[in-house]
Amino acid sequence: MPKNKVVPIEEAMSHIKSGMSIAIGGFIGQGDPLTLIDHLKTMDVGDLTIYENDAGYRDRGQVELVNQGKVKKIVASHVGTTPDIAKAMNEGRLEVEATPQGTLAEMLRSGGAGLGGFLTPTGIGTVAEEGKQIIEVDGKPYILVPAVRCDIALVRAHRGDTWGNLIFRGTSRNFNVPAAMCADYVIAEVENLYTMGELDPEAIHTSGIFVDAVVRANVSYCTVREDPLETAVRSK
Amino acid sequence: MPKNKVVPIEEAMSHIKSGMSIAIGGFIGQGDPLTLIDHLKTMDVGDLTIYENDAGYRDRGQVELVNQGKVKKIVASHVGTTPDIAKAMNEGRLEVEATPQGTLAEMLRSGGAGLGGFLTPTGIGTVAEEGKQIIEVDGKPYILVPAVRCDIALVRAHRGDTWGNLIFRGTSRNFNVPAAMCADYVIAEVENLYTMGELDPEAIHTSGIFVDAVVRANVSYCTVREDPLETAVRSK
Amino acid sequence: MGNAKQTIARRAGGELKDGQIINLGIGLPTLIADYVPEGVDVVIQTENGGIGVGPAPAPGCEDRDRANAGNQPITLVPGGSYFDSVMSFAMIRGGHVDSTFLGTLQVDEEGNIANWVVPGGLLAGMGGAMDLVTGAKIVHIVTEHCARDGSSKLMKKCTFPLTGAKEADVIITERALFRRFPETGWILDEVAVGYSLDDIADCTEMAYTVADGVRLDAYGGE
Amino acid sequence: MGNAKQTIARRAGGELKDGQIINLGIGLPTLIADYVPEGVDVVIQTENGGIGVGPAPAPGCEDRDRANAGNQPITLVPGGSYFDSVMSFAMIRGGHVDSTFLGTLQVDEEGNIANWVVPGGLLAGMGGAMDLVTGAKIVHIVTEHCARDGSSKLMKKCTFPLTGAKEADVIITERALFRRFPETGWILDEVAVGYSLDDIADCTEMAYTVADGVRLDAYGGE
Repeated sequence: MPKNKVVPIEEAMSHIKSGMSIAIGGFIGQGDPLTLIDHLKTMDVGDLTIYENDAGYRDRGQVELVNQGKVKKIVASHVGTTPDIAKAMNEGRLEVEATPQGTLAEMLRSGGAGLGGFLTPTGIGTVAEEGKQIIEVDGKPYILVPAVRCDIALVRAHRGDTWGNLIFRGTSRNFNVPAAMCADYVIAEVENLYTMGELDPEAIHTSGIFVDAVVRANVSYCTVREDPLETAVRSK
Repeated sequence: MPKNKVVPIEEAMSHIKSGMSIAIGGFIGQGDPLTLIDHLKTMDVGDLTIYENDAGYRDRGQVELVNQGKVKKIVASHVGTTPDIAKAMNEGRLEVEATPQGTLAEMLRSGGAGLGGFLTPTGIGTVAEEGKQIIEVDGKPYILVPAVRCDIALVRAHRGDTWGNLIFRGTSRNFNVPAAMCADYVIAEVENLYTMGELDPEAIHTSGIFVDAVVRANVSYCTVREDPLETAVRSK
Repeated sequence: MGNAKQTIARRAGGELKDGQIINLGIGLPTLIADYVPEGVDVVIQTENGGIGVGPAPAPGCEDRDRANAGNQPITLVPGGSYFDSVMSFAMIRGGHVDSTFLGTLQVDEEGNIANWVVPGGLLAGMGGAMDLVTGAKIVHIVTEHCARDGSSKLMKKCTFPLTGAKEADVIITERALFRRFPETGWILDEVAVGYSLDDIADCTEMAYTVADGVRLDAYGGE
Repeated sequence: MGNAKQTIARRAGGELKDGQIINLGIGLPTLIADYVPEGVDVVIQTENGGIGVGPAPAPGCEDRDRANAGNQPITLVPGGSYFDSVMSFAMIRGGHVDSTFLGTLQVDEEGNIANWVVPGGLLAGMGGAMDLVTGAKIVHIVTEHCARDGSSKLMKKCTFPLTGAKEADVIITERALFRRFPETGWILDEVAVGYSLDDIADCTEMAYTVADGVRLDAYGGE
């Protein structure tokens, strides 16, 4: 029987240390792991490198960590939805590495899948080529993009079981799937927690094999609350 | 509204011509598209190159096409479950290119995802290196595997809708997913056909975006028959 | 006639073919969904993870987990589905999206597109645009013909960092429609009602050829 | 004591740690599932697309869509799930599987493994074995000590085409258990009851060091 990975948020988050790399799921607020980010705001860590699609939405999300001075570098496809990021960059407080969205998703997935990297046609003839090796296959040029492994991943799921099987909802799936694959320690906040066997084994989006710790999402961040059955696990 | 792609099997299969490359889903009988293979047996085509995990199970599946002399080459991870394949190889009637299972799955997926290829550590120091470029990333050697695009893909699904959204069942999902991504013309045989909107949009394994034609699976190959609602489409 | 953006979106809608899979960029391109011609069914993919995007939800029915790449609430039509970002860009990069419609800062004679950053300006990032122009079978640039300072956005050579090299296939402005073919370069196919061939020549910096059968007074005159 | 295969499977079961994700090869390794020690919970991944493999179904309850990589019918325990081959090998290659147990034709001093083809013999193919030995954190080789002709399978250098280079971490035969560390090479840790250190030396071609605390009369004597 798979193990119960539900732990207090303090215990899960204590794996995060200064200088680490963190992959964060979500897409401008859709599926952002806000419970975990809120907790990270209370922690005394810094010098973080974050891989994510964006920095949150308006003044909410990863941008809050940047404003606290915890973040050294962001690797993202787009930070235009969080005006404070531009300010932090201009003031030299933050480095941002802009990466095409599909390339970023594939970088994390490749790291999680044990690949060394992949060849993408995206960005040929643009700045995305800079510092990258170009390799021809069948006469067509591709950019060799190295895979990325992170120390930590933070994700949010609509449903999860105690082993860390995750089901996302709607467009909140996005970067939560590759983020959950690519890290040595993966923390999932789940909006609705189930015991093992309650989720359809044909419909799991992220297998518990990738997840190390499961915590409950803050109720105020839950989009749809399901009737929580009174099980031993869920009443913890 | 997405289009209805349900067509007679003759129409779908008429896209297959001699000399083409075909990706076939399934794993030693689990999810093999036997309805489409049966139809292919009746067609006057040859010189085919097939990408698949295996050649079927015992005397059933793709091995039947080999015995008919239709297949020039098989790229597979394992053909040991179909004794006739060894015979065809020994008699010089068939070329088999053995490829690690994970590499094969990733080759097809990469082709479908528009990548030029990927770097895998699998097979370093073995014959899998032969004829391949070795690339180091962070001091570790990887084999550069070019992506594969096929002319045709044949897959089988447990459930499908008329646009070609597919849901597989159990371990029959296997190579059906990457096969359905990598080809210019993708034919899906579905065991249980639904109208659009009847399948859960959160639980689709293969989006209809990848599928070109939907045909009904032969009833005798259906593992679980669901009560077919009498809708206009399904009574066709 | 409405304003320039509506004019562009309406003409762009006329480019849609029945059964196509399309992706609409943020801003002006999103308006194209309102101009899908009668009898044409298209399937809209949104790169943050949905296909079969339908009408906006009724007020009060918005759902934080159902939105497009611009964070606007969406619904799905029957047959639509959700997926993750890896799968989304497998679709896009893999050529499974027939057509993308994107705004731009600049587009040039070679079909180069620059739409993600102004040198010295604030960095936002390219989002999914680089993958979209690389992967979509047809890349439609939908843009006002000139920048705010009156200079042509249809340039000899882009001066801003590129989004994609030689990827633009069609340019639709409020004044004209151009199509690019490898052998010919840009062909002027249509001139909108209210503009002359000379008007277009005056406000277009990039080289182009006027089509033999160029359509004048185009874009529907009503 | 049962036959050699059961002896090997039972000792291999003793290697399992609570909470591990394991993958069992076809044949002998599959038997290990019967020897998971009391109080140890492991999660079995099958590379054709399942995790949380449980007991075989009751006779008559087999299902063609629920089988392992050897086509034997399976069930899943609560919490198990299904996935496709791409995801399965992302798990395996990505190091998410803790341990794999594989049979072999040959294994050698450097930890090279040859288990997929005999030169001049019929080609079957490597299946998922190359990915498994590359990706799993610990590679257990479970094999009879000697081939049918009496020659040692634990060789100086593999002569058959390799499955993986320097990937073997543990060898478990019916006679002995060896562990390999980068600095030391193979260490003989246990000698099964009924064999002496000399017996092992006689039937082992590869070089190894006898552990200071080597356990004799091991493998449980009952």
